[in-house]
Amino acid sequence: MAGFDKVVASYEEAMTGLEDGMTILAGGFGLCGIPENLIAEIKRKGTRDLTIVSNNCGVDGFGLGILLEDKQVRKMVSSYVGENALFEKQLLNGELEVELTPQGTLAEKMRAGGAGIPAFTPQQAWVRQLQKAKETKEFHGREYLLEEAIVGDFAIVKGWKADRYGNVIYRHTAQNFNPLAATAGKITVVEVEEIVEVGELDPAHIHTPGIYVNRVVLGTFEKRIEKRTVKSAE
Amino acid sequence: MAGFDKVVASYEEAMTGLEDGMTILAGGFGLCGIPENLIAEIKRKGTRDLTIVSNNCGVDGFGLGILLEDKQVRKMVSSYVGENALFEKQLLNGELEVELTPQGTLAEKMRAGGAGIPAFTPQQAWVRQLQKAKETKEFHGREYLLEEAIVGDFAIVKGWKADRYGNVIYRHTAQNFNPLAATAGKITVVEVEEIVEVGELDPAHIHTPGIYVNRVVLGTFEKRIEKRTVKSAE
Amino acid sequence: MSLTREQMAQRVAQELQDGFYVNLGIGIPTLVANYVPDNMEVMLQSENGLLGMGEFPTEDTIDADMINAGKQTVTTVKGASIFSSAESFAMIRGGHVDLTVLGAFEVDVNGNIASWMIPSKLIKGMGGAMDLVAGAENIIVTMTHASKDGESKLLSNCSLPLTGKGCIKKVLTDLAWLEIEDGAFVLKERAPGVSVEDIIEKTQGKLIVPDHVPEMVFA
Amino acid sequence: MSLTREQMAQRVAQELQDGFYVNLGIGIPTLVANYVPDNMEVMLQSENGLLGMGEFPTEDTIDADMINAGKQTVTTVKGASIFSSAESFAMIRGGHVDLTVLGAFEVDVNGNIASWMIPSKLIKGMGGAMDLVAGAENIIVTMTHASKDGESKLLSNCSLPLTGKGCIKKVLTDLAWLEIEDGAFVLKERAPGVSVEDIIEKTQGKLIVPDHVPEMVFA
Repeated sequence: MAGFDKVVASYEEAMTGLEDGMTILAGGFGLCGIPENLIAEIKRKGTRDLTIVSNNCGVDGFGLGILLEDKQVRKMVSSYVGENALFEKQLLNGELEVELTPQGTLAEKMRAGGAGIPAFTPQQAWVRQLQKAKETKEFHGREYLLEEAIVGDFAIVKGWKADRYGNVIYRHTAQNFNPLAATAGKITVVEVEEIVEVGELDPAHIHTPGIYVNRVVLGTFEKRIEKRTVKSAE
Repeated sequence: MAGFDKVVASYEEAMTGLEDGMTILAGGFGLCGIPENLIAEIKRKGTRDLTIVSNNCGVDGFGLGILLEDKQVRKMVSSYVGENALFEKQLLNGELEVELTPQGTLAEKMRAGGAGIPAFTPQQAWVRQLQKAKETKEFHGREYLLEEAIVGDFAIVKGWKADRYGNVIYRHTAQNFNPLAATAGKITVVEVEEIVEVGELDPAHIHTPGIYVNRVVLGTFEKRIEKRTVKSAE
Repeated sequence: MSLTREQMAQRVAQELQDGFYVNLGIGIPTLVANYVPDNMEVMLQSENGLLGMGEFPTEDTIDADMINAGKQTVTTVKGASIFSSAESFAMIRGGHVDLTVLGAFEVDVNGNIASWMIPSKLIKGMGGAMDLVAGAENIIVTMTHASKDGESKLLSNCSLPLTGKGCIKKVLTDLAWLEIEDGAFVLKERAPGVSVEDIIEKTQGKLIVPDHVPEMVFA
Repeated sequence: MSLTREQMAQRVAQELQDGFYVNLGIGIPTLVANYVPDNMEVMLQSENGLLGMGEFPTEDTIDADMINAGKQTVTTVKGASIFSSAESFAMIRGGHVDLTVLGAFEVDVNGNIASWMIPSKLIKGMGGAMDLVAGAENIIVTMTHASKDGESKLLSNCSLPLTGKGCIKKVLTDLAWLEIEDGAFVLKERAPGVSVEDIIEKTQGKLIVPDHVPEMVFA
């Protein structure tokens, strides 16, 4: 069983091999389902010149936002980066590059990267306004952009429960980009709230089969809420 | 709730609107997880000149094979069609056309059809030997075929349990092509073994969200086994 | 009188049909959920990966792992499903959502919409808006008819970078309900007490005014 | 003596490594599962949508809904997962499977493989074979060295329509273990009792024979 045992003992071990200049795919949407301790480990490690592919870039002081503090990030590939003053400052200073990508295209780029599909056509061609001279193709009378897949040197993922084989399930909408990032990392690291016995997860309920996962690490999570909305008392 | 109640009372109602010349996407792999009663209803109905997209074409006398008996099928789009003498005869007679498509490409064509992605590049270009002059693109030093998505006028799907909203789960490997076909039918019909109360299926376990499903019908199933293999007594 | 935000939501809710799958954008669109008629049900899709969004939780049931695309804490209704963002945009891009309601900075007579970026201000990103307008057959834009400075948002040509091209057919402003047909806005209804002249004055793009323009009716 | 089917499976099993995800084709490759060494574990992927295939069921536990890609009734091992065929081929195409073992009609010195179609006979289809050989970095082909008529299956150029192009590096026949390097088969091991001359005679494509060609060793 040793060969399938993906559990590592520490966050340091979980991120072994991460080097300056690498590309990291990160799960999460807003602050929901983000690999918060793996991000903290990257900050601790001080790795620089990173390209990070993530729907958002956290907020000032939490999530991916903390990697901006020491200028570890060279480039963000994201759909929405509007919650972060430090981000704005570094972008305007030219210290940070951003490649804006529509959310659905970003999700599909990760999936395609994991699935060995080098390119696909998710968006109509006028979206080209955003992009540098991408190629277009006509289908059914409309021009589409040919978009390329994304793969990461690392994928950092937040799961709910995993077994030692790396089978993972996500909790509620903390699923979001996590299973997509998980497929597309050369090294995929998943941090989870609970490690369960092999066989405990129903084969039909597994969101990320262990074949995609290289390392599993157990953590505790702050799970900060970005917009706390509650029902008014009735 | 009436607006989300997808349950229909009969197989006749389930296949209302099917007309000669239409394209049908069918779930199933071999005889596993095939919509056997929906296929029988198409035979009863006598609809002709059909294009059927399905990994296989059943066997003589069961599954999609029964649609060959009255020559209802004009064309099959499949990856493997080797279990059917009548199929072979009609193919050699020129009464039936077949478009062979690698299994992974076929699966992805259905997914792309449901996901509004007109084209993608799943296969290297030399596969062109199979195909009529498809376009190719180079990525990472290799030529890839540009494959187009498939959509069906109908999708016929075999589920295990569904609720009235059309949320579906599949049982074991009877999942196969079913959730893919389900996304890509203009009218998607799912036959199931059990209809459960809305809310009974865990939101995180649903394989096919009801948004893809138009009709649900309750059936009983023969579930014929194609290759019965058992462990020798020990 | 121009419509309140609540009235705008109420008017949009009149376009709902029983059994509709609906994606509601941030702001006024979100309020539409409060005005679903009693005799019908709709399911709300949230593009982060939720079909069947429910109301806000109580303080007791709040859960950081259950949010909507606006990053608000929410609940689920019975019959909900939860999935990845790729599956969510498969639904959206594949045209499976029946109605999308979203805000905008500008709309023009060709059905173009600008809603995500104002150059010279910071670019925050388009999020899911481009996918949403590309995938939907049926979109309602909600916005004020004119900016605070009185400049019309219903234009001959959008001046800002587009979110979607040729995809908008219905616009609800605080003054009017309009549909876009053949390169013009057609004035279908006016807010109670708002004159046709006032709407003409605040509409920069070509506007077709039928002989009779009824006032909106609220239940 | 040429290898039996069981010996061929046994020899392939020596290439397994602890923790390998493996896809086994129909026929001899399937038998490899019986020879996994005691000190290691592999997980078997079946392309219809199963990772963690187990042994055949008993008469009591047989289930029509639990089959492998050969359409045989099977079971699952602990830690298995089940998914759609699209997800299954995402694994395969994306290069996540560590080893693929499959049969063939022909292999040539350029690493081409023909395994799915014999023109003039009926075309049954390629199933998942094309995806499997395209996605795998590590493929072992198992087949008899020559046809029943004595014609070599290790060729300069495949004569049949291809399943994969330039993707094969390792071939196990009933006579020999060969690797494909720089446009030639390299004879690495011979079956016990089979002479180098016999292998030379039955190999049509360019064959490189090292000074010493050890016999295969079976535990």
